[in-house]
Amino acid sequence: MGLRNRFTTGENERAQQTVFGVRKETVEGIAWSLPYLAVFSVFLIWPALKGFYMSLHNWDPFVPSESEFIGLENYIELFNDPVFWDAMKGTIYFVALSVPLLVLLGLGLALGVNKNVKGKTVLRAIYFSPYILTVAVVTLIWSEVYSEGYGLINYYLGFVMSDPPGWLTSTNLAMPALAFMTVWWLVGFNFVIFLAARQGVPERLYEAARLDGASTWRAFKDVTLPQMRNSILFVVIIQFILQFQVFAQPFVLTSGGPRGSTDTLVYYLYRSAFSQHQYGYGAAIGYVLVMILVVIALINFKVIGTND
Amino acid sequence: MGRVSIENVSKFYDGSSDGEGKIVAVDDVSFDIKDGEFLTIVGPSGSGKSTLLRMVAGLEDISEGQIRIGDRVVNNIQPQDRGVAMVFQNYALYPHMTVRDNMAYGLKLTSGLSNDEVQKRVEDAAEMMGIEGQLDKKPGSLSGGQQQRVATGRAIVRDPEVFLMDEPLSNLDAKLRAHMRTEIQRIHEDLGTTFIYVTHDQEEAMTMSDRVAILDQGNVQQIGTPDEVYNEPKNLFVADFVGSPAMNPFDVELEGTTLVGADFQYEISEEYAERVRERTSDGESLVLGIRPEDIYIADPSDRNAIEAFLDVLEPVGSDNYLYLDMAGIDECRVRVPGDVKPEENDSLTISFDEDDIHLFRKSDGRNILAEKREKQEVTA
Amino acid sequence: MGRVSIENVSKFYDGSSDGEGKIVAVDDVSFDIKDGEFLTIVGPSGSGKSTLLRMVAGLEDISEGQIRIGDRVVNNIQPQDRGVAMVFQNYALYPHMTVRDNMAYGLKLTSGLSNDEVQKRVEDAAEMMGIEGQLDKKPGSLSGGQQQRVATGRAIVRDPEVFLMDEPLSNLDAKLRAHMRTEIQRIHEDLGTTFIYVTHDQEEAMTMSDRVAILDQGNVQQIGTPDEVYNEPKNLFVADFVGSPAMNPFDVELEGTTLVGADFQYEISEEYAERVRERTSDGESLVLGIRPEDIYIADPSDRNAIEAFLDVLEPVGSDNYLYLDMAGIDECRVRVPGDVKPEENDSLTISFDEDDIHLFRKSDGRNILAEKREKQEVTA
Amino acid sequence: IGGGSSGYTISFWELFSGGEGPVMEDIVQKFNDEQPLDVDEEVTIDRQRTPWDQYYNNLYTTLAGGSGPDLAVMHAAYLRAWNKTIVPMDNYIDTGEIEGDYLDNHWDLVSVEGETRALPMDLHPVGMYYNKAIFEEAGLDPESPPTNWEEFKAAGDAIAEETDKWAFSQTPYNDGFGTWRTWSTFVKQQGGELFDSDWNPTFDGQAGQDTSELFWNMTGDMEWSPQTTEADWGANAFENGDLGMTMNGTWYVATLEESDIDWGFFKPTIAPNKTQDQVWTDGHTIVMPRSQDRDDKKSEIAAEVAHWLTTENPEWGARAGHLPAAADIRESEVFQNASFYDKTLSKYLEMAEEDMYFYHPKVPNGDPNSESWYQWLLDMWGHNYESSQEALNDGVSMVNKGLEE
Amino acid sequence: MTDATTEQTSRFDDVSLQSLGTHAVLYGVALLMAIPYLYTISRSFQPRRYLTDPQPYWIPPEITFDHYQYLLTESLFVQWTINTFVIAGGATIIILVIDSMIAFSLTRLDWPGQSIVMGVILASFMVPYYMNIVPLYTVVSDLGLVNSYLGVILPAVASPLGVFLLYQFFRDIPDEYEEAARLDGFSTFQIYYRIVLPLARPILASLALFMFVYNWNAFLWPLIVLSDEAAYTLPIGLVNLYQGNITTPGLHMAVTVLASLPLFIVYLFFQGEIVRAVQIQGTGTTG
Ligand SMILES: Nc1ncnc2c1ncn2[C@@H]1O[C@H](COP(=O)(O)OP(=O)(O)OP(=O)(O)O)[C@@H](O)[C@H]1O
Ligand SMILES: Nc1ncnc2c1ncn2[C@@H]1O[C@H](COP(=O)(O)OP(=O)(O)OP(=O)(O)O)[C@@H](O)[C@H]1O
Ligand SMILES: [Mg+2]
Ligand SMILES: [Mg+2]
Repeated sequence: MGLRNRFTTGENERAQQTVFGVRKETVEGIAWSLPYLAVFSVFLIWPALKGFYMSLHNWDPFVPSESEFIGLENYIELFNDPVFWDAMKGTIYFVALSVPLLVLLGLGLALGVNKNVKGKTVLRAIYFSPYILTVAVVTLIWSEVYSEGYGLINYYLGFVMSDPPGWLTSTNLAMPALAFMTVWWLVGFNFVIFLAARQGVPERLYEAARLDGASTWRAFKDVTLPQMRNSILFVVIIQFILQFQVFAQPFVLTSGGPRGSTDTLVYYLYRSAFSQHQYGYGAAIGYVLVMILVVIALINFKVIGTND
Repeated sequence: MGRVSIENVSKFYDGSSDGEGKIVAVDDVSFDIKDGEFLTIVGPSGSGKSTLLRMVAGLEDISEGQIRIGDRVVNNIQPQDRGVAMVFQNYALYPHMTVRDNMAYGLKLTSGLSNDEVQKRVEDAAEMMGIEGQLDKKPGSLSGGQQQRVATGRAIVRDPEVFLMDEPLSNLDAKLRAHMRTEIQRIHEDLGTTFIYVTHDQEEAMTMSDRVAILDQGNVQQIGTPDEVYNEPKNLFVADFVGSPAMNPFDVELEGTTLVGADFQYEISEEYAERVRERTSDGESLVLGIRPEDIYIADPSDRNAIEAFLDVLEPVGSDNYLYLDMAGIDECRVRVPGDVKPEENDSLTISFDEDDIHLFRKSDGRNILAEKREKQEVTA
Repeated sequence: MGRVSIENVSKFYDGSSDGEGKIVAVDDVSFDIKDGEFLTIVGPSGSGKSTLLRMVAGLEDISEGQIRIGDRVVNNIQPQDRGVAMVFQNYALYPHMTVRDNMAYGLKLTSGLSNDEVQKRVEDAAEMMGIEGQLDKKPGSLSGGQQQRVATGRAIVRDPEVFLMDEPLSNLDAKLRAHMRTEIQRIHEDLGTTFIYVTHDQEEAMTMSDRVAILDQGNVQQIGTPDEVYNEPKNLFVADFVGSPAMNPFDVELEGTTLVGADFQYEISEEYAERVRERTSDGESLVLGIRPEDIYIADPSDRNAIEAFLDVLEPVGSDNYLYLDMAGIDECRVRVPGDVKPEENDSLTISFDEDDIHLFRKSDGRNILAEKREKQEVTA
Repeated sequence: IGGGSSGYTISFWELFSGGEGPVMEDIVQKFNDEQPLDVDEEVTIDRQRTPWDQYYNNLYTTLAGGSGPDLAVMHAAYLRAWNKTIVPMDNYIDTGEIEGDYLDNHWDLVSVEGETRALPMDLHPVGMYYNKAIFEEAGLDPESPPTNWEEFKAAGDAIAEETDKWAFSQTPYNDGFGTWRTWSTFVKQQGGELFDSDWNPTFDGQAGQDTSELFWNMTGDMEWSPQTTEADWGANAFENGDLGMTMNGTWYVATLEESDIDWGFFKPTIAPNKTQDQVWTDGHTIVMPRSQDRDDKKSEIAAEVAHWLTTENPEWGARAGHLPAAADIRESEVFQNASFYDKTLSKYLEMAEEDMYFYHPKVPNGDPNSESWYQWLLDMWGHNYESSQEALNDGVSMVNKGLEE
Repeated sequence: MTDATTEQTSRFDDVSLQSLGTHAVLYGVALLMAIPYLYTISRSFQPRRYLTDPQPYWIPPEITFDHYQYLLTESLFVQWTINTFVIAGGATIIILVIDSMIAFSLTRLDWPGQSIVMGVILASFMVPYYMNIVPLYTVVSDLGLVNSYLGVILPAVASPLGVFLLYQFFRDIPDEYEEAARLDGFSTFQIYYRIVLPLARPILASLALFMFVYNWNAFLWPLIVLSDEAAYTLPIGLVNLYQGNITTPGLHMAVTVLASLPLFIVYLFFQGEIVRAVQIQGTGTTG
């Protein structure tokens, strides 16, 4: 332990011991970070970088070192690939159906429950409960609800219309059906966030607004919304990110069908890499996905997060 | 017209989960606030101050009784139509609006004023509060004192008949609080409007108000000018609550013309004793109250000299506070000028004047002599 | 040995993001704390009080200079080995441990004491602090005052040579604060250990301490007994900081034997004038300081009577504070007894005694006469 | 990883579920108990099952990672495309000596480009299953099922018109690949070709167009089946007695044996304008995946194990319903005593003997069982296209894309 | 006066009508949301012949436990449950340990480069999980972790969410606790173990439950990494039962109920903690 010059200057630190001339706290700090950093680098950062590398190659899974470097060819091929564009369209359609509903329904329920209703805890428990189900269970349950011949919906629809539609087998209805199921599954997540955010708005602001003569609507517009802005921003961004990566619902329920109407980007990525063994191509789809999400996040920040 | 009448007003809350029935937050309170008066409602935490104020504001329903502002019964009138403006303890500024928008918001919504007129009034109020330079900032970037000014300015803009303020200064530090105190008084003087001001700080109440209403457990204990409540506290609660350090209370009984306490005896005049006897039964337990500043260091030979032992001396520059132990159980706080400095752990002799004595009935805490005076007034 | 020497100690922080270079939090400070002394470090926010204390504790590196505790230089000694114990503003009680564990934990870890001995010491300290009944509760279930006691108890248990306290009372309400003040004084008396106590409240500093060190911007402005700093403030900062309401400052110049201010003239004695002249150059700008309680209401015919106009009267029960406007620009605070009650918005005449005057050099704020006395002391 | 004095553990991946899974489980158990190989060391088979939806994905990725098993079940159709993942059996076993243990057509199945890439286990062709009760209800003779298109058409129409049941489902699973089995059978019977010699899809020729038109009509004007793409629609309907006929593989018996319906079977050589008797089949084989860590000795033992698995287990036919590859199994009692021998096995055997089977194409690239190759057929069945021709065009481009890889 | 009274009654009516409407909507939505559950549970007890009847039976005309019995005895359900438990539990424990360690290091210790590390961790939030699966698979495969518990657990552990939540919480723990502890002679480990962890218990509990639920439910990654049916987790196994060649709706419903049961029990007891973990994310992250 080296004797330190006792007239050191300019640091913000505590009285310190040293190990081989390095501050003990530095050694400790790094040591304590290491376990996570190791896992983090190997299983998150490294793959992220490697993915980009792979996307520039005609990846040979058997002898990766001999993969042919093809530059941006995977990306070029991607942009000329009709299946990719169908998957992209499907994804965007799914996001457009599910995200607004997820956000608005979550917000509506939260504002409703925040009111003086009886049985708040019961309501919260029910709204949130589907969120803890695995997607596999969700799809199993809903396949019984949606089934064309034996489904719950069509049985009752049968009383009012002669030929109820196949919810999962019609090219027009399949994606909305998946989106609706997803809203059922995930709306609780948004709901509890919005509820917490709403409860975090100080009641006194509403009292001030009442004294200022604000109507319920004005109070909502001028107090509630701005106060919940950060949470809304969070929820919108997170839902964009999550729903853009929709996979299991079409994978389990529709295999992307009928006629590709429920194909999505991640499902296509999965098929490209793990069923058609085009790893480089799959990695390229992944990178395109990141780009899209970054752009969406930026747009959201611009639109919702106008200041600070 | 900024006259406010509170007539037999009560407020009940549903007892919480334990189902213990109603909580009585305000209990059959009646008093009037004159036009232009600065009335302070003061009392310990939970005494119902905020509830009472919020009923005036219309933020809380009135369970019983009625409240008039000017000549209107306002029980069923919406808050924004009552002609009141309120300043909250934590200001309740809209954090996402600029100071200007905060101040203009209410006017824009409820008055038919043109935008220019609104801006004019906002700027006038801002100037009055000295926050012209802050108008385009967000509240979050202002200091506590500036926020307080904005909150007050927001109330001024609305040009109300009655200002309501609920502990508007309690988030500020001591120096700033003292400063804002005079500022608010100045505004009251300038505007000449009725102010109802809630605080738990008796010093604030005493220094700022025309009259003080002292609340405890939902009941008005006393209402009067600062002088009255200080010098003629109606009961032990008021006596203890007002003044700092608090009045010294000693348990005594009147025997002949002597007040006999645990550790001392105090001779009173025959007239005084007579007045006390008139209002009490024989041998009734009394409480003698004497303020720290009314006690002086006396000659041991004085008639009513009391032996005491100096435990701690606290200098506060201009004054010294003495903490005395009397012979047995009683303790006693004394305030003496800064140049009087007895030795700690020494004995000394103290006394006080008959005129400064306050005498309370032990059973109900009522001030015997104030009561009497009141009686006389009534008969007169 | 609980003597603490602070020798040319400085503390620099890296300037934050703006890269403005170093922040000097403590600037070449030197003083000694005697064994068993109660020394208070007082000053406005950001003056470096906490930093200085934390350097003594070892929680902060010493950038320059050295600190001794007893005879050891502690610069490179670990906090737990310095023989100090600290009480924090928010108590820093471990919320998940019982009071007992909170108090015992440090001892168990660092001392070789047996479990029984540790328990014994904990119980002794608890008894001393009157929290025997709370030992098995969690801090969260205690009142603020009790938590404060536990924090102090935890320090006592460690039996340190020096107690360090950083604003230990500032989270308590006024009444409790006053009470705990006397409590801490009692403990100091009982233990006889050195206490270094940090506060921003000059009243606390004045009432509790043997000596007070007044800090501003990392520099010691004055160090002395409460009496000294109150009666002989070394400079305008100290004069303004100590005492409440603060001293009244008036810009004056000495002309002959007259102190000429903007709104008044004050005749002083020849000797006094002589002393002033010795220490100042001709026509130098001076500041006359006079404490509110040293001003009295005088007869208009008095020699040094000053005309003033009563703006606001603030009664605080025992006293009245008068806010006066003088003829022109000067304002003036006066404290008079509670029974002196001039009418607001009336004229009156005030005066003060020559002996009560403090006189400062305008340019550097130094007290001219105190300086002189100091000089004399040194030569003596 | 095996070797050493303690013996060998041969890891073996398979994909069998439903009726087949337990049979394979028992066979492996038997091997481990009986130690039938003529070697000194103890040999243990370590069986790992992956459901078949995931099987080829996982097998491929694992093989690519270099950590594959010693033996794996593989459909014969993969033996060309996945060449680089496997070691030919010739390397470790004298194929000339064992060739005679297998039936000729099975041996053909595993011989690709001059190598014996696997040992054959079985063939699992498709046939037609029907519900006798519905036949009766429709006024048909349940004991004399259709033998040609006219009879088949008449039976289907009768069911569609006379009963409130559905007539026919192209595959009970209502998936693309299942539809392909039936569809390609029909195409071949009409003289169509599926691929040319360069592996370009040619199934959109006249036969392909006609068959597509027929399938289009079955869910259209003929009203033999609803226009649904709902998974397992046919399986549910057949089991519930709502469906008259469906086409499926040998393995279907295991499921049907457990259900309550009275079912029958007939040869699917009933396409219209039939020019030849052709029935789709593929076969399970056992391959030896490439591995860096496996020594020759172990590889030889693994080959022995594969040989044993494919030749010594008549249960594979008797219980799982397949046509075993081993030459003598067909004569074995176990096989002939299978409860459904008369119903299905004997007829499947006849078709084998008459050489009616054509193999699922062993494409040179891609995953020939992948759903994405055949999705268009299902969408055609469900009328998710404007016309059958549109679907067929789409099909050619999808298969082309799948072949690209 | 009369004016006032009418005003009062009308306002009263307004309020109660509105409140009635709110109640109706909220409970209506709740009922709609619960219907799939109720239907599923009911069907899991129905014999096959009612299940294939197009008419739904809400109350089973006849109750059978066959489906459950089959699952528990004839399928790998129990094995899958154990796998899931090991994976979700293992991931959760490792996450708690190493995330709290690094969060502690980043907030309570002072070392050069820590802000860069935190910056990288924050930035990694922008990496969509699924984007990484292809390269991640090759990494896991190179490490020989395919088809192993660790192959599922370690990538889950790499998620920055826990670090982020704990970082925020630890940062807000007053310095004084730590300083008091240093004066008491605590070592760094003791400060972490004796002070910071106990203080963070509520959030650790929330994080643990959230991570447990999250990893219990993970779908795509286990699907890719686990190839052995016997190594499957419940979500993957479930889908396989479904996609197997036998269609047995009763089984599906029963497996749905059984697979969700453990989580529902956890949910029933720790709803608050799980919800809080979500709420911290939503009101803390962007705030
Ligand atoms: N919404 C409520 N529901 C139930 N009880 C309430 C409610 N609001 C206040 N109370 C109760 O009414 C009493 C008076 O409360 P109030 O807030 O008026 O006191 P206060 O004098 O303003 O106290 P403080 O000085 O702490 O602000 C208290 O006992 C309080 O518990
Ligand atoms: N860690 C730090 N980094 C940079 N500057 C600091 C740090 N700690 C304190 N300072 C600066 O040092 C100066 C002295 O701070 P210190 O906390 O000692 O003041 P204080 O007198 O205790 O104030 P208060 O009464 O508000 O507690 C201030 O200007 C402060 O901004
Ligand atoms: Mg209040
Ligand atoms: Mg400080």
